[in-house]
Amino acid sequence: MKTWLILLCGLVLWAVHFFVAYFIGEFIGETQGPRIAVLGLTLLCLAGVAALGVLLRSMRPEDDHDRWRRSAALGTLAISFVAIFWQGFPALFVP
Amino acid sequence: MTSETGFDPALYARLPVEGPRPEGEEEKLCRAWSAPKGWQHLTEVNNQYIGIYYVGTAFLFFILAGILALLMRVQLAAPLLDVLPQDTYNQVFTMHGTVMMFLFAVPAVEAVAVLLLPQMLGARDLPFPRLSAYAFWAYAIGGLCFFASLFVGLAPDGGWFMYPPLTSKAFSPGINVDFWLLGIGFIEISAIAGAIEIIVGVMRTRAPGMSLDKMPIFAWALLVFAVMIIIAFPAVILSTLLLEAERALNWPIFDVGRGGDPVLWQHLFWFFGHPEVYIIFLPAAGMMSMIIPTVARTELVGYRMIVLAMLATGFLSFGVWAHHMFTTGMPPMTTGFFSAASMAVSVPAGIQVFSWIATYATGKPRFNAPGLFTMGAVIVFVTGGLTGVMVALVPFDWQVHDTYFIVAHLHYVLIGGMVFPLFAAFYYWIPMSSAWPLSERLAKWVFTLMFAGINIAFMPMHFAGLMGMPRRVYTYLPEHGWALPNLISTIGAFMFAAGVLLFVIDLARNFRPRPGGGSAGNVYGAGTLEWLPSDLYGSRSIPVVASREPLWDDPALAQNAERGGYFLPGSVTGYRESLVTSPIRAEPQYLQVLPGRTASPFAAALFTAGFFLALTVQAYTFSIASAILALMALLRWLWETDRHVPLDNVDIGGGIMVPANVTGPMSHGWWATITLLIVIGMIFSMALFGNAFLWSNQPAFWSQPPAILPAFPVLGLNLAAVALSLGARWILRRQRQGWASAALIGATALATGALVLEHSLWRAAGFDPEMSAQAALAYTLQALQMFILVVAVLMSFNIWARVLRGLVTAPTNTSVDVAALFIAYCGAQGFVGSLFPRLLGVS
Amino acid sequence: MLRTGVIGVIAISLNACSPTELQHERVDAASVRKGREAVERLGCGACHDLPGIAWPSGRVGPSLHGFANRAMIAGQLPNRPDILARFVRDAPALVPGTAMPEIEMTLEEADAITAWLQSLDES
Amino acid sequence: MSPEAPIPASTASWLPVILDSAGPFSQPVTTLAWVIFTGGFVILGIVIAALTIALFGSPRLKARLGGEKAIWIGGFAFPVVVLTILLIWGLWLTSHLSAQRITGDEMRVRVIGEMWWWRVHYLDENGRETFRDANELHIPVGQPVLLDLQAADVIHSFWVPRLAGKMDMIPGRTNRLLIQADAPGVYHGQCAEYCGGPHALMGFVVVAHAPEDFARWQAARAPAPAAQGSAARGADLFMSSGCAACHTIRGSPADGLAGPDLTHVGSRRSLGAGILPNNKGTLAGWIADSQALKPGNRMPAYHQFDGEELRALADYLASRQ
Repeated sequence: MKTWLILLCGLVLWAVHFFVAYFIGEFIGETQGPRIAVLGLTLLCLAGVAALGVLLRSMRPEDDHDRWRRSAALGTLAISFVAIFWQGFPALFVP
Repeated sequence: MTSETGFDPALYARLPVEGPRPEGEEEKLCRAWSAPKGWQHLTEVNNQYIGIYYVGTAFLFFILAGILALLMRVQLAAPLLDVLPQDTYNQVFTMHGTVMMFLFAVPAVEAVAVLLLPQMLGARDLPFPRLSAYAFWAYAIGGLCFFASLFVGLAPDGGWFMYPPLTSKAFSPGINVDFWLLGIGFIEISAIAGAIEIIVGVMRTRAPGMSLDKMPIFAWALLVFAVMIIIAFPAVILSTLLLEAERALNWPIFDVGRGGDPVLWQHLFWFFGHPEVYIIFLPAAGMMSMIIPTVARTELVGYRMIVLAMLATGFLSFGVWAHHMFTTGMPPMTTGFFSAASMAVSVPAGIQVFSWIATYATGKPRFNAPGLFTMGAVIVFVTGGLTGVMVALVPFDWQVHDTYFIVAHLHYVLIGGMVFPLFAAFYYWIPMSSAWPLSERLAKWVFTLMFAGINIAFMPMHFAGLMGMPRRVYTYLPEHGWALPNLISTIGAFMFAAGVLLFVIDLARNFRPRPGGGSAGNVYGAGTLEWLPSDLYGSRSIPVVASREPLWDDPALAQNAERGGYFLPGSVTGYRESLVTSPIRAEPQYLQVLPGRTASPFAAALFTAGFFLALTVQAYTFSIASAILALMALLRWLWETDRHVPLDNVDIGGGIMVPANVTGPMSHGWWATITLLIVIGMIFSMALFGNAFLWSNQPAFWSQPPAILPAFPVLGLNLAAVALSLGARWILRRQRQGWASAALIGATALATGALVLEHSLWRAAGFDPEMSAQAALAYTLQALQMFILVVAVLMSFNIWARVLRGLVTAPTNTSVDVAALFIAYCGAQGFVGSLFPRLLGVS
Repeated sequence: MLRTGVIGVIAISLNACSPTELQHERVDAASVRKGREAVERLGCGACHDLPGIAWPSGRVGPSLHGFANRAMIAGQLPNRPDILARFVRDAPALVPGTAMPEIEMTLEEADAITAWLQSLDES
Repeated sequence: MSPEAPIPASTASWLPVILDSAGPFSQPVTTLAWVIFTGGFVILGIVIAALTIALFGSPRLKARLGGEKAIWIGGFAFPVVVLTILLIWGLWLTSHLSAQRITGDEMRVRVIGEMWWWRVHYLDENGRETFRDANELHIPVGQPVLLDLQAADVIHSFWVPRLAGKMDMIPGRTNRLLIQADAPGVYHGQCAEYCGGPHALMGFVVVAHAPEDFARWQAARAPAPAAQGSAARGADLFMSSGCAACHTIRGSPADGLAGPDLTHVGSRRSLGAGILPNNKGTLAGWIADSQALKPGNRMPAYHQFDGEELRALADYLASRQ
């Protein structure tokens, strides 16, 4: 379980961000309020990814498998960061 | 070195065991894994047979759907031709898409998985061989009958996406659409069965030492693939159920006149439909990542990046479904989320492409048949990927959506991302199961024709699309100037077909299937376990894996494995058996006894297919008879599971002892049940989404749902069911088998009572399923609950019967674990299913 | 009414008839091309199956394949350019019971269409 | 006869229609398209060059490509930069072009997709219907037109490539689309969502007039005067043969709603939903056997008329200007 949490944490954050943003758009609407909510959520999730990055870097791997796990997880965090970042754009650039 | 299960990895040093093997060991192994004769081929469950049948059938559907494509290309070669009349054309294009997606692409990769995965992982077979056999037979029988509907003019004609209301009873009164809904629904079951098999197989049957970071990349790809199927396919299962309910029972889920919404179908369909593209692409990318290192004679560059790219694809692809719906009038910010996710998902694809290029650059690439196809695949796939980024831009998509530009885009992606890799895989792995490899000389021709063919066929379609040619048109008027690009496309299509034909000829000349030996062997000099010398049982012994390319890093490995120096060199129990290992670090956990030949999967598949087909043509008596026979076959199958082995600990090699009987969260049965529950849970969640969607989109038709307070008994009964069924495991621990089975039956009864009460509450509140989509969806939740409760009843009485026959071991037992888990889930689903629709009040 | 029309036309054709004139004249390529364009623009294919024109392709009127080799227009009038040019513009004036309406076109267009029809030689 | 100045039948250039924009709601997409096509070719070139180097390059060049750093640059950093720019551009355009940017000054028309033709209702500024037409949309040049898009049966999609992107017509919903033409002309459109049967033959035309011509065209939308001569006979046949059960002709007893409104059928540029030229000949051909011209359409072939009756009907319809 721990391995999967480490490998997927960034992507899970992305999924949370995406689906919450989608549900806000689909079920609440696109007025100013929801827009700001999406932007806030984006900042929160980006901060979350950054925090996870710091946490992962501070972990001391014991063997090859752990080292591999850590570097792959950092990679998924990088992709998740970009994806969440982009996901915030619609709230910013679609006035 | 850390350990996951308490197993000491230092024990691996004992292997390989030197010295001669005991007398009769190999004979015992061969006896357990004997080859089928005559009719036994229908009852064989060994993956080496099922895998070959499976790949062959999928390829047959590729050819059939390809022939349909050629017919369409002939019709469109010039304006206003009359080769295919309008209604025939509409059936043909629907079938081309449907067959390629559902009967070729997904089954083909599952087929390759069934054939290759055990060998690649060093397992004797997948953990549920009968499930693979069932999945195959269901698919083959169902698929062929489905295809045959074309010959009687009853093939579906609503497009592979089947949008209502065109596919509703009002506009498609014939049974054509029912063929699609029931046929595809049935084939999905087969795909999901295969996916469960693959997940548990990859997680639990890897050779000892094959930790996640040493897993062949194809196994990674299939793991992500199978998890995606588990999450995505329930959406299409639910949507086909809903549409069939609308057609057969007049439940107006997509009917705007009674509060339904056709856009709900689009959400559900594309929630499956877009991940589907990555579901198809990922395994093929996994094949590419296996083949390219061998072709380039070096290890894969960026292994971990490919893994993370696949994981990222698995997630991101679930955020892109509505990019098929940019023109439905979705509000701009929401389209933006999907546009952003569609951009994001191209990043992992880019990582994989550059990993392949880096691998070529590191090694010394050979231009043999698999090499050529992988190189061609890179170019074609990148072209399709670039147009994919273009259509992710909402304003550009507004123009090219539903035009031939999209037809060009998707064929570049699917041919570059799936068909070319699959052909590379055919050339690469055929020597593993055939006495001879395919001809390298002909391969050059096959590749040239196919590569030129795809570009000549599909490049002009970009232009036709830009010129305004919509998709799914059976003809076009000369005045638009679409004649020239269409004529060129037709020529290209026939070149592609000529390439495939040449391949088929080569296949007929050189392919001599040899399950288990007598094969051409490792002709390309690959480094992974599937190239170990093998027989029907796979490798003679299961090696310890210390690297990603064990055959390259330990030249003596093949010889030592063949000699029987590693794990399980014989059969301890005399049955077929395999080793179950831990999910992360693949430490040996227990010995699994595999089932041998049995007719029940074939019979179950045959009668399930009979059930669905008879339902389609409204032969209800025959349908019910088939259902009963299918059920009997399934029960017989169920009865044979969970055999107790009268051994506690067995020596699997080098004096390493593992148990032969394991229950609870460690067992593979538990894992499969969890996976199955995720599938059911996804179907259920999608139905909840449908509820919320209609509540938000059709408020004018929404009535106040029944109150929550009167539903408290329903909620309470369901919670009690959860507690009681989980309690059954606790009771069993006290050696009281009878009481445990009684608890399970009781829990089922409580949940059933809750459902009956729930139903009467909705009835009492005046809701009728034909009245409104809201009511229809509420009753859909109850119908889903009823369906799983029927299964729960069967399970709990099965436990009771097993108790009576003394088959239930105490203090723990896998059958009881599985049933308890399932029935507890039923209670939980009943709870949520009762609460949720009541929360969606009139605002 | 019908009878007088037919008789009149027959009379005209008898007067003008001579074997050499049954050979149609050499029509110049430019007017054939113009005629073909006019036929496409007017949509004559809505009723007739026309050689070389895929669309439209109706079945209400007779097929016009090899029209130059036909002896009669609408089974009643001699197939001569001058009559044909009048017929394509205003068929009911020559054949009162016909289903073919008068079609709005210029005299040049009528001549061009005649030229095109006369070029449909399948012998 | 017709009050407006002649309109060029086609103002199209040699370019494919999507790249041949004729108004402000398609022009920015055309610009975007040219940029992404150029960029796409360049990137494809780079990938092919990289592949070529990987396969045939000198060891020095190959070494540069053969590592995780190259993957990070080519597969991650580069796409992220390019896609960030594209995404912002795309999102900005989405909002700029979408019908949410309505000012209220637009001319308004409701277009309803039918199997397999188009109902066109012209609306006043309050959204009330002024008059009806079918299969043809007349708009003034240089003025945005707001379309309310609906569907009567199944899903259709409204698409005039030279004027704007497409928008689906979905039962139970009203989608909105802005279009505008900058020059007088005839712009072809086509249903873009598969709607069964003869979906391929569901076209229509947008006719853009100079503003003063448009005003004249609008003023001329009164029903044509009662028919004379052969056309009067046609009118009787029209009423007595069942045509009136499906078609409306304002100013006459015909008030059927199943088929296109024929009040002004004689002035339309096309027949059969944008697929045939319109004159007495094609009218007669369509009435007698529309199934040969557009198989599967909802109008049966009328075999019962003799030649004169058919011509009378065609005369009558052609006179409905």
